[in-house]
Amino acid sequence: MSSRTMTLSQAFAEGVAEEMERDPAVFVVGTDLFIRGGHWAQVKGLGEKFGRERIRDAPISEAAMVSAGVGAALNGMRPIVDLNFVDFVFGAMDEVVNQAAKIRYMWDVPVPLVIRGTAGVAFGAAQHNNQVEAWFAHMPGLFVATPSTPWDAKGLIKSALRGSDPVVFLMHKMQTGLRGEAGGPDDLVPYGRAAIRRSGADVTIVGYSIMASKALEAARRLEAEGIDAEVIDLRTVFPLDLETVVASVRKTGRLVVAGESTRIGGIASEVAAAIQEACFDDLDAPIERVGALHAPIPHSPALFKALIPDVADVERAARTALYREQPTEVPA
Amino acid sequence: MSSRTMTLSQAFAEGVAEEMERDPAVFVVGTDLFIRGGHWAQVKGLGEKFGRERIRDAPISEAAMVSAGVGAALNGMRPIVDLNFVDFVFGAMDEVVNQAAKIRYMWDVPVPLVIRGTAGVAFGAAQHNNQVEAWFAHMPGLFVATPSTPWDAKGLIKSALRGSDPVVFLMHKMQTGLRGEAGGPDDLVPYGRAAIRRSGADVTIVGYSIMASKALEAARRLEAEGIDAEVIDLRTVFPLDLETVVASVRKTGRLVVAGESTRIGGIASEVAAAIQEACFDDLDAPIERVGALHAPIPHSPALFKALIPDVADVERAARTALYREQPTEVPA
Amino acid sequence: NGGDPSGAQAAAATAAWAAGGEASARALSGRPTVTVVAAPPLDPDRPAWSESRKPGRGRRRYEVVGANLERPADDDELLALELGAHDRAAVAEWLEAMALIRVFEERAAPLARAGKIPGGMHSAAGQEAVAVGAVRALKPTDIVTSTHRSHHHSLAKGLEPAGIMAELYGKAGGVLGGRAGHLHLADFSIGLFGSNGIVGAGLGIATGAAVGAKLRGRDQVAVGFFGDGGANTGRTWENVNLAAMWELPLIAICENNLYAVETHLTAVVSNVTIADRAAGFGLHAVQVDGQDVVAVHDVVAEARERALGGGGPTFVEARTYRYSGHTVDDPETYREADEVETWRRARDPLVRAARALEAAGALEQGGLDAVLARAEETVAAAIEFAESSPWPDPATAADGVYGIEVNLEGKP
Amino acid sequence: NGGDPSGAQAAAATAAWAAGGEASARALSGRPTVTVVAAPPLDPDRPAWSESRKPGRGRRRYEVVGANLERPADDDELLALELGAHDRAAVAEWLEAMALIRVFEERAAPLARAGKIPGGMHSAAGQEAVAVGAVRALKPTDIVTSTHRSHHHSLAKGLEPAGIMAELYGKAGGVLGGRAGHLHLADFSIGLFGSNGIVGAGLGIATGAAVGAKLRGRDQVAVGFFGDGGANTGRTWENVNLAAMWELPLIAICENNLYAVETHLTAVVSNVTIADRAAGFGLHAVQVDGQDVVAVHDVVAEARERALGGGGPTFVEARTYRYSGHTVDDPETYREADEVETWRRARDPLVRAARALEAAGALEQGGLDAVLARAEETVAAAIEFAESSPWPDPATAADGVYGIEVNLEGKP
Ligand SMILES: Cc1ncc(C[n+]2csc(CCOP(=O)(O)OP(=O)(O)O)c2C)c(N)n1
Ligand SMILES: Cc1ncc(C[n+]2csc(CCOP(=O)(O)OP(=O)(O)O)c2C)c(N)n1
Ligand SMILES: [Mg+2]
Ligand SMILES: [Mg+2]
Repeated sequence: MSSRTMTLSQAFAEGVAEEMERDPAVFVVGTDLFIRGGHWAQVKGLGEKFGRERIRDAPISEAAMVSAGVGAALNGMRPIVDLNFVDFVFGAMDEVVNQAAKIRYMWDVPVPLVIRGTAGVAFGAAQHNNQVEAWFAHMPGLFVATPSTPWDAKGLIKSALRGSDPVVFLMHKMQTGLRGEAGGPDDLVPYGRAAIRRSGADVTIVGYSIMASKALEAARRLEAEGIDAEVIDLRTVFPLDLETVVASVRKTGRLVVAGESTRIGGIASEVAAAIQEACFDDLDAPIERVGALHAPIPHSPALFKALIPDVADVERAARTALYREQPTEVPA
Repeated sequence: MSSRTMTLSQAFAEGVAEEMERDPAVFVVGTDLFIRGGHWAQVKGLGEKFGRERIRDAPISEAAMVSAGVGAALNGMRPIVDLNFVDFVFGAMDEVVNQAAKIRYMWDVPVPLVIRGTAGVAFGAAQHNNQVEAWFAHMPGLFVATPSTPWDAKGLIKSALRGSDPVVFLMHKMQTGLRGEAGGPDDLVPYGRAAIRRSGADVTIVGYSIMASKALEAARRLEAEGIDAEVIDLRTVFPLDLETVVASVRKTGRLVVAGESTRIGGIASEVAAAIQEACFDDLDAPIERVGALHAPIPHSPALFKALIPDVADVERAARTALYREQPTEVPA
Repeated sequence: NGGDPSGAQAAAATAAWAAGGEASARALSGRPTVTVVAAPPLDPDRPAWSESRKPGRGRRRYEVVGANLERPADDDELLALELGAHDRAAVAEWLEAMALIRVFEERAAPLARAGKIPGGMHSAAGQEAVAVGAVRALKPTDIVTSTHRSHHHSLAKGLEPAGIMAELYGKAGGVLGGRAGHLHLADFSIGLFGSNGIVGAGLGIATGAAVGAKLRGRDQVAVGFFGDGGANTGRTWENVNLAAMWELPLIAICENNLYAVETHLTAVVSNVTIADRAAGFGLHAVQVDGQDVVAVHDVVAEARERALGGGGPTFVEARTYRYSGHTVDDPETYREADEVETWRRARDPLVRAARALEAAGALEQGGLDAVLARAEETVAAAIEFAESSPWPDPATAADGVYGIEVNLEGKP
Repeated sequence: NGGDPSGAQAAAATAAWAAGGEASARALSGRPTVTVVAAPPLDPDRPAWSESRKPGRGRRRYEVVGANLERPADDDELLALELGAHDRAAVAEWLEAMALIRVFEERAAPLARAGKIPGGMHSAAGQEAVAVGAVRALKPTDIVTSTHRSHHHSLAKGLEPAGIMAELYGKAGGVLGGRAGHLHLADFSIGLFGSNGIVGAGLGIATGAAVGAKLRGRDQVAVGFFGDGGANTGRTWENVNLAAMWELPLIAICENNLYAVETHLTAVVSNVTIADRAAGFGLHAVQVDGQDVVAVHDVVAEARERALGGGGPTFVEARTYRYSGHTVDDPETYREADEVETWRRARDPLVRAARALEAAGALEQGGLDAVLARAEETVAAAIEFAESSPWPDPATAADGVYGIEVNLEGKP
């Protein structure tokens, strides 16, 4: 593997460090950052490098952390507010939604702010496994990054730190340690541009965050059955790169959209709704949505694994889209 | 009109009063309730009737109001937390999402709590016109009521106050003064049961809250063009009564779903995604979603009226579903 | 023994405890022991603003500045205010500024009731001295954030009456093209970092702006206004605590006008004052007569010095009163009309300043009328401008949501 | 004059001001005047818990209860605690309860590190006296809410070790079938209204439970635990204020163990104590030695009396210390190992209680070992139960989200 191989968290930290060197306005606010480098090593090593002023530990005051970020952004800074688990954003929701998201529209000024949170389902039970990417995608004024590779984590945080809009940056718990190649100082990843991870002719599988990875794995397995799947990683759930999906569906005529969050009201539904409209005459089968049942996440692994979609669920949905298998209750 | 004709707010207040008389556990917490009866007269007259203990004014502390409601519900009460504008829920989002919504699942106890907020678009600019029904519909553990008639406002609040799950109860700013007939003490309206407001053969128009009313008006106007539209009012956006919509689409073969909130990630997308799957072979045209552009709501009426959908947008979408008109940018 | 007459000592003990050092106030062993953390009275004759002091060392709870901060009694006459060493011409300009606010609010109110100002408005009539006294103690480069009651702060900070009035109308000529309205007035070019429709949120933005000022090493303070009602939201205390911890150049000004919509202060503040709450967070706290423009000015000027001297933030509870209802179409069933009359007669900030200037020979007898007349002209012109300004172009309604091109339709 | 030696007077003045009555502490006219709100020292010899007092009249800032609340110095020997008038057998039972917690945490920690307890755990070793002292001052019908550090509260409230351990394992035999885990232990049948994964949220639920108790006229109090870190969230102060305003039967107990994960108290609390913050909200506040089970018990017992006597809520800052890292796999790079050793040697709550019982002849010399041995047996059985308990049925994963039948699939 290339010398640029590292974990998703390391790639994120590298991107932040590079931008902090480039731009003195960039700083990070959150808890357990300076000594520990964050609970997912997302800013590991930056404390010694940039000092307590720029790697700034705060009291457990999420509302104040985010408002401090918003106000600082309006006064010439480029803050990253690190919320630890994204679940703690609920205590700062007004600051995100009524302030950060709306200020450019109301006041015609840029709000260069990143709100980072660790998302997705893993251990931690109900209150530490909320899925909020669909919420933020529905809220005008925010961008939502959902990287599934180290390359994208670095490229997307760098773009966010050079942009002028608030970005909710979500890193999946199960992927912060994911290893892969990361780009160099100038490898930015744009917002609203999906990546075709695998090209195929039979069925299009769209995913984001961990489901992009699971979709790719499903495609590999489907190959054995002679199913040639095209896999698209949305990379950002807002903006949504619908054009790339449309082009693919025009080719395959079949679509599976996979998200880890509860199906009802999820990103997969938005993609399905838009594509059925744009590709009505191209679709040879209903669009299949892969997602979780409408339930909180329990503590016991024996239980939560039954709620969230896995690779087999994506495979099953693809077969269903190809009329190779009757729909079963998803997730099985 | 019948002697039971009243405004939507009066019907809500009547429902609350009846349940407060029935059940001493019911009480209301919020601001400006006791003297004023709420800024939309939603509990007008209840202060004198039930006293300060049960019509309970609180400091401007939304988080404490909701946690007070959650804890009281767990200790034998049936609180209504009145948040005034639903926009103020952001300051209590953890209490709604991580506490109220998840407690039954985590702890196997009922949480008979109503969180009332005035929603929808009107005057008040960006921070007072958030659309959050899709957020709460995506969050397991919550019910979401979106009445469009006095009858439903009364029937749904009564059901909520006899149920055992947390309900987010949304009343549209432009409809609190809407007049219509209200039911008697025993006319409850169930959750997850849509109402067919008009039956028709050519196209199905689904709406909720104010868009249910606009859909009905659109249907009346379309009649003049010889278009016979069926109008379905969802009444609650969680649970969603998809069965009623499926039955209608099997009949009409065409579907328009209308919500006032921004189209991206809205309830209309969820309905469209589910129906394209269930009715793939029944649909003669793409499902049309009517919604707002992805922008905050501005102060000037000249501007916000251009962002949100009106009756003409629903008509246009219906014609499009009938291939009578090319799609135009919605809203026009 | 456990008796501890000095809060400083207790604070030191706390610090020692936390830091692991010897306790300075260690009690004799053997319980029970009861200690109380207390502060000695200050010399009442020492001026509040002339001595330099360390912030929030806990030695005192908070200062009280002003001749009389009690609510006026029914038979009270107009309370005098003292000009102190201030340049009379400066105070005369403050009076002009207060008069502009008063007239703006009085002329705008009926326009809101008539629907000319969509969605109504919150009038700040009666609270002019807080805005003018505070803002006149700042440099133009300093930052101010405001609340739903935004006109007095905005006018004091230098926003043009015509631009505000047109904004209230929702017209294209408004300072923000009619998008923002009276809830969201802002002009970053003059340091007005927005008025906010969410109670307490403006203080948060001021706190963040103070973070920026500190990290950038700017000679700049941020002032965040909020109300007595705002003193009940958690975000207010999170931000006050953050400012105290980070020693930010923040001045948090609570305009305590006794009411939050129809909720009276005593229904939401228990046994203590709002300044007392603030003192509990360890920053310097002051209670000031908010109807005395000079007192407010002096307290804020001192707070600015303290902040820029590295002394950290200051919390100011300004006791004031609103003459209008919560909104201009508030039925006001929650207070007696003569309560308003008493405040007008005994505490009116314009009349108090005018009387003091007259006494000092800096304003001719009855000179306030001329001042108000000039304000009437300005406001009349502002209304004229708003009336004649065109409506914004509906085609622009969705512009500027993002800094880059984005599909806002959800359709490919 | 403006000098005001009595907080009570100042509070009265505030009330008078707010109510519009004559001011009791009106200053002489002519400014400047400086007043300070202060409280006189209490008689150090008066027992903290024997006198009845009105809550939060502002007369004092807060009480300090305990022989020595300072952090131990390196050379400190074990600090004695006094049994006072307590029945020795009762205190001996408290020691048993504390020993069970200590052993439970020490045996569970390696199981968490080994992955037997999915997601790890937060150990409360070192904080036993706060949980046991507080809960033993309550009636079984009283309500307790806990935090992410939940085992000591849960065990003290009477949750069975086996049911807890199986819950931590995520097994079907857990008190909540493995759904809740160590972050969300609860048992409403014994008044344990949940441990909460969100900092400060448990206090909110206790506040609401206290509302219910009050409205239903129940002879019941609610105790909400949270940490020093929790004293920084806005929701904590919103709830404290609400409880003070509504005079709720709430006891808010802040377990100040000096650290929030790796953030030291002094990095987030400025110049004041946490009890000082609370006093600013006008409710009765006490600071107590959290390593003295008797002192904690007495303070909470008094608070319960106060609450049920209509005296309103009490805020308790219990100064304690955690022996483990934040989680049991915390690298603990933020503190010296000998800091932990010093606390164990000089302040251990079990040893202190044992020594006092020995001195009183209620425990034989070295009797703590026998107590711990009994706890070992109980915990060993609990682990055995957890190990042998089956996994929950995956088919039940989505059961019980709602009280009625609902389509959870989003497909008709
Ligand atoms: C978070 C939040 N809750 C409630 C409201 C509704 N509201 C607007 S102004 C107001 C009263 C504010 O009172 P105060 O802070 O004393 O300011 P004043 O109106 O007296 O200037 C309330 C409750 C709001 N805007 N934001
Ligand atoms: C709202 C919120 N923010 C952050 C966290 C992450 N977190 C869990 S425990 C903890 C530290 C809490 O410290 P403290 O309140 O002192 O309790 P202790 O761990 O010392 O018992 C933090 C920051 C959380 N659970 N909830
Ligand atoms: Mg007020
Ligand atoms: Mg702690």
